[in-house]
Amino acid sequence: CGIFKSKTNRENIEPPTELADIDTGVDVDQIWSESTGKGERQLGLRQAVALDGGRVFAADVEGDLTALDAATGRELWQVETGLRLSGGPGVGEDTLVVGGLDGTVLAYNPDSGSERWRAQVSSEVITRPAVGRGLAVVRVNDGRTYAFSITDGTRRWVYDRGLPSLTLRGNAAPVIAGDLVILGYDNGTVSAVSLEDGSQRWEQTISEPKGRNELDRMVDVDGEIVVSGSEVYVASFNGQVQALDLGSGRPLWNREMSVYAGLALSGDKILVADKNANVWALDRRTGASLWRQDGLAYRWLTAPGVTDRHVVFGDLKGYVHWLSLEDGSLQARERVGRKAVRATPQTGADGVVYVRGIRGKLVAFRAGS
Amino acid sequence: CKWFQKEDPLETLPVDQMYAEAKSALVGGNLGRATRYYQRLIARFPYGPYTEQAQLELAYAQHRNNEPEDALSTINRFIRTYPAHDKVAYAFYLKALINFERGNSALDRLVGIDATQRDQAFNVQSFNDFAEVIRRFPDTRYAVDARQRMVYLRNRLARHEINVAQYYLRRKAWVAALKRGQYLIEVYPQSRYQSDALAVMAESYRQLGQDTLADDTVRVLEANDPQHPYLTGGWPRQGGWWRKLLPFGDERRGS
Amino acid sequence: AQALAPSPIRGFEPFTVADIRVDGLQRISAGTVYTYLPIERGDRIDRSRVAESIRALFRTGFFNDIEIERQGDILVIKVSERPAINKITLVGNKDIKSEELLKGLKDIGLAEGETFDRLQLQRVTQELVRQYNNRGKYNVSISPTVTDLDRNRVDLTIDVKEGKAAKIKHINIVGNETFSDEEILDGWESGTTNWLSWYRRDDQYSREKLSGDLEKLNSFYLDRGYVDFNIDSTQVSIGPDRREMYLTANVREGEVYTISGTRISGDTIIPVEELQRLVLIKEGDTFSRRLLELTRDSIISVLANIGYAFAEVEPIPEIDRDTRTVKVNFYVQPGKRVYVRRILYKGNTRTSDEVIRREMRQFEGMWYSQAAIDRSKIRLQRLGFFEDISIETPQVPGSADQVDVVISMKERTSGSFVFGLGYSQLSGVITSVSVQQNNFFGSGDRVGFTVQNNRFVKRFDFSYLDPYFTDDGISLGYNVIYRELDQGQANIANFTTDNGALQAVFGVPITETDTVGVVFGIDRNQINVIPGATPDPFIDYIDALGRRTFNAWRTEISWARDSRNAFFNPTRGTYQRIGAEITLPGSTVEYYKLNYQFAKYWPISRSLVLLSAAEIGYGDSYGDAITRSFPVTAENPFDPNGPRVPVLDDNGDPLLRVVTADGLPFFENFYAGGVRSIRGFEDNTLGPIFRFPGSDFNQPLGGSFKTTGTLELIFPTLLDSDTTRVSAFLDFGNVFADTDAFDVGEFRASAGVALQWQAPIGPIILNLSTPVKKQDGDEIERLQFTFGTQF
Amino acid sequence: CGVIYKVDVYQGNLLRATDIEQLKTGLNKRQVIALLGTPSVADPFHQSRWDYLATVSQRGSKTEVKNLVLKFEGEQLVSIEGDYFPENDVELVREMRRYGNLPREERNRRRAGRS
Repeated sequence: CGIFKSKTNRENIEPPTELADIDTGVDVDQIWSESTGKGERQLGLRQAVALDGGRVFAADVEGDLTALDAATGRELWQVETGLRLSGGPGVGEDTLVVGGLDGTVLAYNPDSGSERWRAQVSSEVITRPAVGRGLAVVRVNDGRTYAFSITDGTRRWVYDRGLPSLTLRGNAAPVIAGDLVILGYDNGTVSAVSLEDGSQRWEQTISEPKGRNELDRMVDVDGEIVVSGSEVYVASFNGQVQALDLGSGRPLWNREMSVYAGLALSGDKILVADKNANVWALDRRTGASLWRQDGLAYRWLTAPGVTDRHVVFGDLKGYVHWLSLEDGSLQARERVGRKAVRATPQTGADGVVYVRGIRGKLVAFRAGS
Repeated sequence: CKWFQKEDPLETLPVDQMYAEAKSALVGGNLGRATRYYQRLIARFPYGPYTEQAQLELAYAQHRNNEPEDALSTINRFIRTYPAHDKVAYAFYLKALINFERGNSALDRLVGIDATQRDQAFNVQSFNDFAEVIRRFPDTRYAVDARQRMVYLRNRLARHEINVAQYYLRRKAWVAALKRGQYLIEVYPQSRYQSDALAVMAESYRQLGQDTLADDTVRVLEANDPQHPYLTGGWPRQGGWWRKLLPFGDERRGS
Repeated sequence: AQALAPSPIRGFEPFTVADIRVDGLQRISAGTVYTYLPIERGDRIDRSRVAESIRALFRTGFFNDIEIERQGDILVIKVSERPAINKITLVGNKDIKSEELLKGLKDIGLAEGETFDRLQLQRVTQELVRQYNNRGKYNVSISPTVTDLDRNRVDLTIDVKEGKAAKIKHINIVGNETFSDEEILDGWESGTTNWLSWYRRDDQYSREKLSGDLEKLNSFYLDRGYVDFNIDSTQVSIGPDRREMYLTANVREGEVYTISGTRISGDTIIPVEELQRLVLIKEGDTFSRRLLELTRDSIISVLANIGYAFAEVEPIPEIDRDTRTVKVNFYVQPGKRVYVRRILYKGNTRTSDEVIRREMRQFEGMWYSQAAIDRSKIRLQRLGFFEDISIETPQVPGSADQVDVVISMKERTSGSFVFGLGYSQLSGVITSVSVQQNNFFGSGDRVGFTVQNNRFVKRFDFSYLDPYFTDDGISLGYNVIYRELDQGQANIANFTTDNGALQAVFGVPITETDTVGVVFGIDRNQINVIPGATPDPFIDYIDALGRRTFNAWRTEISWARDSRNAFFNPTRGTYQRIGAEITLPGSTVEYYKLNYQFAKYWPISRSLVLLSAAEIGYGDSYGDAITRSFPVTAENPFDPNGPRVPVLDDNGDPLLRVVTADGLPFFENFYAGGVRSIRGFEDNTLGPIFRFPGSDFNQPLGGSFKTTGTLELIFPTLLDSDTTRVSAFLDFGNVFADTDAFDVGEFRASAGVALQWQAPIGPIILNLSTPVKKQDGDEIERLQFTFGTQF
Repeated sequence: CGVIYKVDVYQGNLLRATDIEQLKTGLNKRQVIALLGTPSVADPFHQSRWDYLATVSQRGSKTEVKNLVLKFEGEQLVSIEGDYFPENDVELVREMRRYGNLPREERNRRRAGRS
């Protein structure tokens, strides 16, 4: 009777949930849409755009670095670097920093697009550099983190951590808070490093590897890290969501959950999508769950983007979903392209959300009230 | 989809009928059918008197059906599961017999192939298995037969050494021939080819011009086997050149 | 007495066992338990002896649970047997075949009829997951289900959901300034998905492939002078859905170094100058690890060829960072001179020991010679009796300078056996018995006999050859041939030949690779020509000679040099043969035929070999030409059925038809075209054609001068079996009436692909080709095949 | 006739002059083995005699034999007689080049035997 068996799921992974249509939702209008180069393609970079001073900056692996006006999408300037840009860009203190697959780090003047300096690191840069207090902090795929002066690119310090033999694709973007830099690592730990000299202030293990083979033992902290006030919010794969005290790294609360894309904070809610793409809202003080939305299960969601009233996710088929911040109900759905959205949706002024597909198409949306 | 599978007797017969079916197939020479029935009997009825007997007879059926590997694995499982079985002596004996057959198949003898010219691995294995039979069950009829077969095997292995020694004699590789002779004397004492080995050594020493060693070896040969043809100059016996022109010409006769 | 309640063994003092009773036995007999139980009647036992017994009984693997109690002086052993496995079914496994899985389970002890142990099942599941992970299938899920049956039996079903293999999406080399990623990744086994991935599966990640590739990365740089090259770190990461793999290698190239000089030190056995010639790198060259290793290997080979089997040569680089130069010192440690004690063969269940030993160049009692052993391996491979041959040289226990040589081989059917039905382009349906054995019952003799008759061939052949009539390899054999052949059916002109031949064959080796062959034979050949069907030149030839039967006694002297390294699929070496066949004076027609064959195998890479081959044949008569003349007669118009009337030429003399018989007799002509000559053209149809006026039926005449050649690209590793060969070829050439008619413009050529398979029943050849250079009227044949021995 | 190709047959020990110089009576058996290696002929019926024997027959020529006979009393070497082939390794290398070597990877596990 074998032949009558339905075609077994050859992929042997859960198929993405079918999308039900939304009846009582909110309408979303697409303000503008531009194609910014070829995008990140299938290199697992989660390469988001950067917003700064009314401008949107986008880089792609073909080497184009483009600045657009946030409101209209008009191109302000474009530089063809000829380098495969894969990390960022990150903008801050009037400096734009972007890293490439060939280990080159480039700094530009965000207004004119003129190159300021260029430096070399030991491996590919696949996450957004952070800029603060005159330094550009660049996390590199081989576990090292470099700090360069934003004026002339001289190297100030290097912080190095060992990596397990098999890791989850992706690195956590460094987050600068005061005089500290918060770094998430592939061995399931978070460390706080002095921005000044790179010395380690504290290190906290988020989850221990367990299981028999390399795959089950992956506990990467690769997703977005949020720092607000004196709390640091972190999530790890095959591990948990945890709140830590910024000063000492002491854990405040934790919730058992496996997360790969990271979390976001809006008001008193921590928003996170777990490995099976169930969306959770947790109370930022206690970690208790406020609501849960599993209508998008197994759609391999991005890290959440938040506006004052909505939480925004991209998924594997290029759809963008708006969920209500209050109760997590599905409010709206748009589509950026046929291919996946992997970069975290970025929120600009007045609630405009900028979503970029892996083929490089960038769309600005504003959801109605 | 159970409905279109006809009632398969292999799956439904009670144990005694299964055994009777298998036994009659074995006796009747239908070895494939016997093997199938024995296997399903063992699987369906994992314990009971029939099962132990079935496992023994399965090994025998597989052996007769020219499936030496399966027969060996069945007999080994029998020995491991029923070490204290009253017929375990026969099991060890059958194990040695299986390898014995592989080393000296009837077809070779029929066509006159000199099996000692071929790979001796099975003979060595069979020799050790028979030694095990004698060690474990010294006073059974199997040990008596085992002893005789071991003598036969020792001669076969010795004959292999002599064949190679004579080849090296012909190729004038005297040290090689001499060493093969020494090996035979040390490893296969009292074999029928012991005096041939001495003859090889004497001839090699002679050719190497080491007369003292040659004479001493001849003296040992005279003591052991005075009528050996080497002493009267008629050894090694070269077949006529014309015999090499016939398809089976150059296979040396005799076991 | 009232049965005492069994008290648990734990808290009691030692006692002497009067009797032992075992409860709960089903399949296992009490006798078996006693055999494994370390306690007998009359033993004094305490708690430790009991614990030891429980462990011993568990080790048998028969029992799930064992309890030992005491009833008075009787030791009671309570056991519950593990169930036996009734049936094992595997569902959903595709990548790993069921037999392989069942065999793996059997090795672990899980087989039908065996005892079933749940712990083993867990171990098996993990092992299967590990095996699938190694094949890059990270999404595999293995779910075993155990269903209990009566009589303490279980059925075991293992449901495998393999999922798809993880695909490599990204390989990034960081830090390579001088060479681009493409140049470096060229030779790698792993690669990102490309159009060939469906076949090469190079985008499927596996740890072994990656470590092999990283080694290639290392040699890529070290072979180009980058002494300081270093792979700082490599990262392997996987997507959250376990279906994409990302590989990154971070390298530091360092600078290019050149050689500042070389030195050979240590105990070199032979004068240093002799070894100096082998050094491939000299002052000024860029450093190259490959050349360093080749130098080391050739020095080791020279020493290993004269007894130093364990010679070691260590290339010690002295690096000068400032001048960026390297001075290499080859430090030689010869070790002891080693001797071969015994040479043993494994796996020759059919081939006799002597047939193998006579090919050996290494003797027992002789110093170890790597060259002799390598040469012996090639000679064994050229016999065509064995599929693969591996040689090991284990050290003799207890002796520092003696080794044995153990050669294990896997025999193959060498020859062919076609019985009854056979089909060939040439001879249509063949009803025949044909046996051709190159290793007749393992004796190494070549025996062949053919009894056959069909539409156009009546044939009886017997051939026998003993390649080692003498121990030095002088071969002796004989052939008995009787054939009635209708050439017309073989696409050759219309005439039939009946011939019988008796030949004696000798072969004398004159060097390691050269052999001189002598064939001496007598034969009788009767030619029947059919006027009006047989081409005129043939009829004229027969008329000129005035006879149809040709008796001859002939001899052929040949010299052949063969350095190919295997019988079926050689990948290296050349083969040349020049033969001169001559019918001796006194034969009906005195002629000679020269034949030169040449084939050279160029090993281009592990998976590509180029074969260039050519064949030249030329024949001519050496006796004087015979001419005869016949008066031309015609029908008497007045008396049609009366005697014919001579025809007169214009000056009144009787018209004469003069015919001469000269040159190579037509029935000995060379032909070209066909499966074994120029593929793509019908058998024997190339060369001069005769056509009766008014008919369009071509009759090939063949010729006395034949020149054919071929260029063939062979892919030995495409189908990884030693008995098949796939190749792409370009055949060219033609047959000419004689040397003056030779004209390259007349050459025909065709290109195509060919498959040769050495099947148990004999060689099967299939080729598909299209003519490249042809002329209209050629008989084209795109698809050609033969199986069974070629006639 | 001489044209027929006959394979070279070498047998027995190849000794080196430097080793022979260090050979002197009084050495024990272990020292002799360390110096000259295992004797090619150690006749079972002559326990106290070792023959470092060597034979050479090139291309079917008549076999030339040389034998260095060592005699022992108990463990002690007492007599050294006979001679040995002088070193001709260079010539042997040329002889062996005729057979040629297989490239390393084609040779499979040649060195598997090294302990």
